[in-house]
Amino acid sequence: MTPAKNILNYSYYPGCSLHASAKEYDESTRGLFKALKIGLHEVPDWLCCGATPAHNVDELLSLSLCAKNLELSNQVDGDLAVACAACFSRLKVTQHRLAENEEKRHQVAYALDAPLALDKPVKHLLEILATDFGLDRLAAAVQKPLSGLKVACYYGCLLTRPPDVPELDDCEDPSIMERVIGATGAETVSWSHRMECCGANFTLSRPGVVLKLSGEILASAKRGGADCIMVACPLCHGNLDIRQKEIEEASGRHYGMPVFYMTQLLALAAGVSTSKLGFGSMMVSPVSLLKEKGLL
Amino acid sequence: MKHSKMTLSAETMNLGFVKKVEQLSGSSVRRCFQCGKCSAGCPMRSFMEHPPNRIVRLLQLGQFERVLAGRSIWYCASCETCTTRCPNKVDLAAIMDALRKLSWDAQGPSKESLVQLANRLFIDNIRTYGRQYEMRLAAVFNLKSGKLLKDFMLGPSLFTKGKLKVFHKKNRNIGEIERIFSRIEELRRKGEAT
Amino acid sequence: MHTDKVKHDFEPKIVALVCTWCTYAGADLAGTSRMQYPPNVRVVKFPCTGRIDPVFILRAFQKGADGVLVSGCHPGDCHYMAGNFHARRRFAAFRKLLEFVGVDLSRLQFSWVSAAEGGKWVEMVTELTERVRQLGPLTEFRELELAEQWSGATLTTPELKEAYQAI
Amino acid sequence: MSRIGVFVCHCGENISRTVDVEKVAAEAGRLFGVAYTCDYKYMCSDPGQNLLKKAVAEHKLEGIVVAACSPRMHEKTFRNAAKAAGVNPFLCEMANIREHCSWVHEDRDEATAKAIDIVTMMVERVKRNKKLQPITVPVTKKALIIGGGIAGIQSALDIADSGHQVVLVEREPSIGGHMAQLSETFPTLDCSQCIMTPKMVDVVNHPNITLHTYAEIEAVEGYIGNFQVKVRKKARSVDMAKCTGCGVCMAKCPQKKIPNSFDKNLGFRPAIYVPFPQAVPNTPVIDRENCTWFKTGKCGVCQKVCGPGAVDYTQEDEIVVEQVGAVVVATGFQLYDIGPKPAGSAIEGYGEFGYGTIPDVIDGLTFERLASASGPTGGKIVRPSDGAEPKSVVFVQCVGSRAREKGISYCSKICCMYTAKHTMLYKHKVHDGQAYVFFMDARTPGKGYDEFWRRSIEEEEAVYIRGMVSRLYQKGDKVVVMGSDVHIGVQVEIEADLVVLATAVQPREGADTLAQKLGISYDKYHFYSEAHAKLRPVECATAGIYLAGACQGPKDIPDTVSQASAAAAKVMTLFARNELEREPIVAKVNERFCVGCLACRKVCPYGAVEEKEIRDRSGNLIKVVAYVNPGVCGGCGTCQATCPSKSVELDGYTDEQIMAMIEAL
Ligand SMILES: Cc1cc2nc3c(=O)[nH]c(=O)nc-3n(C[C@H](O)[C@H](O)[C@H](O)COP(=O)(O)OP(=O)(O)OC[C@H]3O[C@@H](n4cnc5c(N)ncnc54)[C@H](O)[C@@H]3O)c2cc1C
Ligand SMILES: Cc1cc2nc3c(=O)[nH]c(=O)nc-3n(C[C@H](O)[C@H](O)[C@H](O)COP(=O)(O)OP(=O)(O)OC[C@H]3O[C@@H](n4cnc5c(N)ncnc54)[C@H](O)[C@@H]3O)c2cc1C
Ligand code: SF4
Ligand code: SF4
Ligand code: SF4
Ligand code: SF4
Ligand code: SF4
Ligand code: SF4
Ligand code: SF4
Ligand code: SF4
Repeated sequence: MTPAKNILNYSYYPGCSLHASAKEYDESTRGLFKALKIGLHEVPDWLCCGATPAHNVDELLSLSLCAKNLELSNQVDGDLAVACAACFSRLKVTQHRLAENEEKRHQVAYALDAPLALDKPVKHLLEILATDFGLDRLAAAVQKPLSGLKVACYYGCLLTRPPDVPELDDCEDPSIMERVIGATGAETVSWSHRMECCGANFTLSRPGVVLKLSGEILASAKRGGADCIMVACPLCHGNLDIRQKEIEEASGRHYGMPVFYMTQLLALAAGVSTSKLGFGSMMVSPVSLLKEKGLL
Repeated sequence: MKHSKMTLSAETMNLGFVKKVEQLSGSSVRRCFQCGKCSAGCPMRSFMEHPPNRIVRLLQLGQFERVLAGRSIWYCASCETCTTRCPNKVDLAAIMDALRKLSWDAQGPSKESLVQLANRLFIDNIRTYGRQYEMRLAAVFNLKSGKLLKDFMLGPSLFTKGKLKVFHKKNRNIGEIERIFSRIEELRRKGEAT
Repeated sequence: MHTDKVKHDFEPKIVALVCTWCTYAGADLAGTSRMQYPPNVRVVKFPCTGRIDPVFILRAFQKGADGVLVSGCHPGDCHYMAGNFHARRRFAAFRKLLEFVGVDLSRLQFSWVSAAEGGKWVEMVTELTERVRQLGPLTEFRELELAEQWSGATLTTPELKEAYQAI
Repeated sequence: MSRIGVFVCHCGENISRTVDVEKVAAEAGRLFGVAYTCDYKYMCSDPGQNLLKKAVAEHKLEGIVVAACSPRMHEKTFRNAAKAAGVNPFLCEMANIREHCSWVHEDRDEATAKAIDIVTMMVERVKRNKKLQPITVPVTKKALIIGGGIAGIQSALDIADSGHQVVLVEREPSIGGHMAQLSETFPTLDCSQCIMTPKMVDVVNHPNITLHTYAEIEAVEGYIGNFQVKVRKKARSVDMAKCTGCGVCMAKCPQKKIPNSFDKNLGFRPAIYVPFPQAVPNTPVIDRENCTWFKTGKCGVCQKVCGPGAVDYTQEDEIVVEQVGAVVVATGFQLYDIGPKPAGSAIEGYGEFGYGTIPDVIDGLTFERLASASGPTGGKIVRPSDGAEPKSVVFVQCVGSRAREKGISYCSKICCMYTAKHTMLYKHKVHDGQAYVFFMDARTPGKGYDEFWRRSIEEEEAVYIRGMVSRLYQKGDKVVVMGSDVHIGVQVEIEADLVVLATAVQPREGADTLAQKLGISYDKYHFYSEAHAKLRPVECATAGIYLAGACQGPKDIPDTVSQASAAAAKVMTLFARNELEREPIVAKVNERFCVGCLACRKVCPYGAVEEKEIRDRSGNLIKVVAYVNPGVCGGCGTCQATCPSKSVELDGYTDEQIMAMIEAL
């Protein structure tokens, strides 16, 4: 029997966080894609995309870093898969801005000292799963349906904005996360703060901001009747999971709301061994919830 | 300053500055008709002394000192809500970027030093390591901002969860990073970029 | 709207004096919308409430009506611009006189029903019918001769005299 | 009348489901005077109507009651059928047993009883109905247009083109109105003169138009189709028949320094003048107040130089009487003169703006004259004070308008747009100038209007500041503007070279007196009132009089022209007939009883009641009574309910008819 061939192949840009605070996102992504027979090949020696701080004060730097990464990604075949919503946004914005602004194109080319190679399609994991792979196939791959689990899908601000840049879904009323996780049989709740900002940018400098904004998000998810929150961005995760205890202390309200990366839940459903899903790394432990739902 | 009288004339309206902002952001400020939708949805509105619409309004009148004086631009989270919903396609998030850049360059008179510090460290990190190392970023930030105890409680638990790496691999593109930085600086020295 | 079919001891007679442009059309609308209301009302159509002489109201009470409804266009909507305005002034004076001759004013209802207010027409008629049903038949007035009451000779106060002049 | 037929309709099952139609017919048959009854499935169908006609013939019916749907549905149908059968249509009535009965009740017995009552009431009514004949009035197919602005011109041309005669009366020496004063016009910025002057020339050349300029309405009598109008043609002092328009007189007149009001006093004219070079007619008038001849009896230069001998100092006002069938009022507007409060005015002044004292504070129309290529500066924008080119111009919107407590609560509608236009015209002429606009709202609800306004900001770089200006004062050669930006919440101060006030649009001086002559109504500002704000926006309540343009309310040119053409269409509809036929539901006065108190005249909303003198054969006045002009009466019946002696009756709704219905209960 010949070894099963991958159905799809992608180059992979994990982004800084996935190698550190979001390592469970990275691990579960790899686990999931393997289970789904989707090839994922990390771009060697990729660089930081510059995230918010770079474009905040130096757009040219931000564009150059992203353009460099796009260039580097050409070393590996396949569209560029991106897990982090912020990296995804920066890479897409770069393609967009440079396509429409000749002056900036020249400046970036100068900074890189190379002709620009920006054409590789950049895709968020959600897009790959929902469109390239397909929801039917995803549903078919489910071994452990997540039925009974009430999930609040949190998009955050960057996944779908600004309007014609990411082109992932309707920018004000997206449903791609719900559709993807819905394929596992999970129940998605409807709630008000799906796209409100968590304050990511201020994690370091102004935690007070984060406590306020992320607190409102947790409260909204609770109101919506969710058991847990699902995110597709390490920055969101950082604020909602890592700071959840602080938020609870500051607000005097208890949430105990596990915050999953979408790939953690999908991999769980696809039967990937729970030891590879990094549940232990989460600050708010999901263990009792998953046990209660018969998923552990 | 905020409440002092504003005298308008060709001299007091720094429209050159506004042109620069428009150029950097790729967005018109004149298109704004002050509907306030940007401010209505801005998550950071309550932290800002000038709500986003007022920033645009001040720009329309060429009042850049008033814009840069406040800490508002540093409290923008770059969430793009304003840009997404503006009926006139005023790209406020990009305008905020442009303003921060101009304020940054001018060693701006901003009151918001902590955000600036975090940004600076972040960018320094990239320049030195090519990637972001959160542990180091946090540590240095705390050191420099004098907030030694800040996140003290969080640090150890993150650490035990394996979320903060102390050691990191050397990036083979590190030399290229440095060259990108210096070529950008060179462009600016030559006045070919802002 | 289904009213329970209770048989009442007393079925009042209601006369509605309405203008053709607004209220008559509003009552038509109630019909085309198949709304339901008590069958006690008999409609007399006028070009305009401006044409409605208070004497008609007296005559109706005298000839067996237990309640009278007068209704036309809303202020400002009069097909003839100001007819309903004059009518309003006239009726304001008339109410005083009516009270003087001993008619319970709750038997007389003035209102505005536009051509679009089928629902309001139904409400008006239903309410008035119900109210008059509670009050019972109007008997006292019926025996009196119109002329007697209406000579103006018996009016005592200057206020009433003035009202009499005004209508 | 004693031979009445009652026809009860089933309306398929719509009526017969709840009403026992056979019983209704049977009960009706018992009524005194009913000679025939029947019931039928669909009365309005052809067989139904034929049945009615046959019954009339067979049973010699004299009155008809159709118990069916609402009269609003089929009264016309059955009255026509009655007419065809030889019965006067007004002797046919409908008893509404569908909308008012079968559809609103469920209980069959109750509904049937009610239906019988309704039929009884109508039978009693029909017995007392009179044969009425439609009223006819002749129509004089000639229209009078008052006011020769774009509104009057458009109406005149439309009516004249349809082949009818038009008399156009204009107060000024030339037609053209405000549009002739404008430079370029929003929203397309085409030159006003270029589109206006050809139309003015068309008017003077049109074979169907009689033009009276320098003329006013003296008196109007009559009613729709039949007005007599007295027009006072003021003495021009120039014989229009002889004058060739050569202009020599104007060139030679020694009086050269009379402020030209057409140019908002920015320029000068002689005592013998045409208001502007493209004037129509191109015949000068002598301004007698300023002419040396008329002041001192000396001079006479113009008469001497006039080749054809057209100048005539002895000319006198002339009264012309015109017979017309319809009137279009198009007297337009004027701008509010925004100085200090005029004595006795209901409107507060605006002393804080210094208009009239600070020379560089002007109004919008003055700016139009400055910007106009044919204006006093040849289109160069300069300050009135020193002729310098203004580098900063502040425009202030809503001056006078929308200030309820100062006296005007309405929005003038055009100033947002013309201010935007002014900023553009200014920028086109003074490239390095800066325009500022203080505004409260931008009201631009027309096709392409908002885009036009945005262009003034986004492309012509006008700085719009939301907020009202508090005060203007002179400081050196600048005008200081004290305003505020309410978006930012700061006071704003600008030292301007020129300030332009967008002042309120008001009706013309004397609009009220003209209205009184015409017998039309007007609002508290003296704008003329339309008969219905939505459905009859170009008609006056007074039949035969129509409205066009800004005299009815502030309007821009597109709106004015639409309304003018609509008014013309109304006139042509009227002129399409030789006689007017109308429902004979009108009031009639019984002259024997009428005491002549004229209470009816006070309440009549149509002004239909007139005084009439009754004289004996030798001409001695016996008494004065009321007379209702059937051409004007709208048929509301208010007079009848008001008349203390019950001497006026509305045909079709007589006391007798109504009492009969009430008594049938
Ligand atoms: C500053 C300014 C700029 C404007 N710019 C624009 C623009 O760019 N685009 C646009 O669409 N609109 C513009 N308008 C509006 C435009 O002027 C009006 O819509 C238009 O002139 C109205 O025409 P009218 O015929 O109703 O009134 P008018 O132009 O006022 O004409 C009325 C005529 O009736 C005559 N008259 C008055 N009383 C009598 C009487 N008793 N007897 C006989 N004759 C009488 C007057 O002498 C006058 O000739 C502007 C207005 C202003 C003030
Ligand atoms: C919410 C709302 C509130 C409003 N309130 C007011 C108000 O308070 N006062 C006011 O003055 N105005 C009001 N308006 C505006 C008012 O409705 C319009 O001015 C008016 O209805 C326009 O009439 P119309 O005949 O031009 O168009 P419509 O009313 O749209 O009539 C057009 C007709 O043409 C028919 N039609 C379309 N295409 C074809 C075709 N190809 N062939 C044959 N027939 C066709 C349509 O079926 C329709 O019957 C309001 C409008 C809205 C939406
Ligand atoms: S949403 Fe856009 S138009 Fe509205 S105030 Fe903000 S920037 Fe201006
Ligand atoms: S991008 Fe900045 S200004 Fe805009 S909504 Fe977000 S936080 Fe507010
Ligand atoms: S006449 Fe009226 S009630 Fe009779 S069938 Fe016709 S629509 Fe119906
Ligand atoms: S009045 Fe005489 S001089 Fe004057 S324009 Fe007419 S023809 Fe010429
Ligand atoms: S008579 Fe009068 S109008 Fe004629 S030239 Fe002399 S001043 Fe002028
Ligand atoms: S049109 Fe504009 S400027 Fe004129 S009154 Fe109305 S709102 Fe004010
Ligand atoms: S109210 Fe009657 S009495 Fe008086 S004038 Fe009119 S018709 Fe004659
Ligand atoms: S019926 Fe009405 S319109 Fe006719 S005269 Fe009497 S009050 Fe005037």
